[in-house]
Amino acid sequence: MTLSILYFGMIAEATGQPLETWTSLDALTVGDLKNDILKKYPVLRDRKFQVAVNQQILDDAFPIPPSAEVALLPPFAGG
Amino acid sequence: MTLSILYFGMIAEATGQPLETWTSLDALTVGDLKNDILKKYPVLRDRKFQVAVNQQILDDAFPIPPSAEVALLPPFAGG
Amino acid sequence: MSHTPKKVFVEGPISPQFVADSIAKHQSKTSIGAHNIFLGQIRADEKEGGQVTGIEYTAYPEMAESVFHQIREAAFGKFELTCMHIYHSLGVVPTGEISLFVFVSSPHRRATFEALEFIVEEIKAKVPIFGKELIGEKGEFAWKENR
Amino acid sequence: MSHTPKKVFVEGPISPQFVADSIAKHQSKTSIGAHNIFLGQIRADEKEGGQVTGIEYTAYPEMAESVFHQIREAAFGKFELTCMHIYHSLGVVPTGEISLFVFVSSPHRRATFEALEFIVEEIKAKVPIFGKELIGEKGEFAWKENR
Repeated sequence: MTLSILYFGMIAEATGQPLETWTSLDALTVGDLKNDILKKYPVLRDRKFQVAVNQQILDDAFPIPPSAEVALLPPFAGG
Repeated sequence: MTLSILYFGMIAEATGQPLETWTSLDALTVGDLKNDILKKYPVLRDRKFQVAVNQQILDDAFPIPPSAEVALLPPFAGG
Repeated sequence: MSHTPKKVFVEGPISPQFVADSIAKHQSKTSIGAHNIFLGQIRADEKEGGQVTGIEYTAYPEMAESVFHQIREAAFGKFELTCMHIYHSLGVVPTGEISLFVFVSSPHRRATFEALEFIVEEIKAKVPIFGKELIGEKGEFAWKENR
Repeated sequence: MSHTPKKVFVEGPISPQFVADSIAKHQSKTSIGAHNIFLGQIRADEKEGGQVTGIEYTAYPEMAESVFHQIREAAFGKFELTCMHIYHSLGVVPTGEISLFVFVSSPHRRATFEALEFIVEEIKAKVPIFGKELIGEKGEFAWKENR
């Protein structure tokens, strides 16, 4: 499966890019993908973030559909 | 004792004047004065009002000091 | 804590431009993080005899200013406020125009929500202001009463 | 009840004049009796490294617009509102300037108090907007987090 991954705010600062394409041979849950991303970017281990899949915030157990848009969202600061 | 009596809003409309001087040989409580005013202006019997003495809303038992400014206040409508 | 009594009453409606100017004056106060503004606007309610075209406000001005001052002091005592302003119209305010403007500012939003509601409810309940609703085109009217 | 999604984001600060123009546009809606306005203003907080000079806002815009729309629909469902407007800045907003403008109107004041607080809290908690506090004169910064 091929996913688009978006990084925002302090997460984008840590990854050094706002967007990447992510390819995986296996089906992934949100938790699986988080583990894989943390392997690639160990600096994210001590950053707080939530994961949105197709603009919905979901928890680790959720299976990610093919071609999903996934976003790593640091704490919100609107207002 | 000689009092100044102020009428406002629908009360002034009923009395036909915004202000009068009120003389009484006896000391008066707020309740006494209300009775005397209602005798002079029976039309006020079916109007709601509160009584302020020197700008403080007081109940019937309160004795009115000499030379007080007394106000008959219809329901408030600020805002 | 004591604050100088401020002038509350203005003659006729309060303009949106007046509100904007008040906001702009607070932009130099950089400890403020939240403003909260209440505006009372005159409704064209349907009454027997026609539609409300405006409200004519009168007051017992000395007592009203004193009660406004007590409300200000109480609000500054209860809530962490940087600034508080209250303006109320006297005379005729036509429908669609603004008769009450309450403006509170604080470092944090919570205090502004609590303070604004407190102040507006206190004004409605305690300040000797009287309102004559002007109805239709034939000079009819009805006396307004807050609930 | 469904309302067309509206544009929320504006580039840079929100001016007091913009607020005034919004108020003025509601004076022809004569069923309105109460307006309630929340404004978020940037504070010059003291941080290690100096004073905050502004906040640079970014967002996940598609998701943010969708969450703003959900908040609008929820507020219209819960409260008796005539109108509701939300504006939020993107880009740099200097200290003392306004980054959030929420405006609700109703026939009656109660609905405006409850709705305004609900909307502001929902925005702070649920909308993917990110803020970089710009500190001092040497290009330092810190990421802001709502509480």
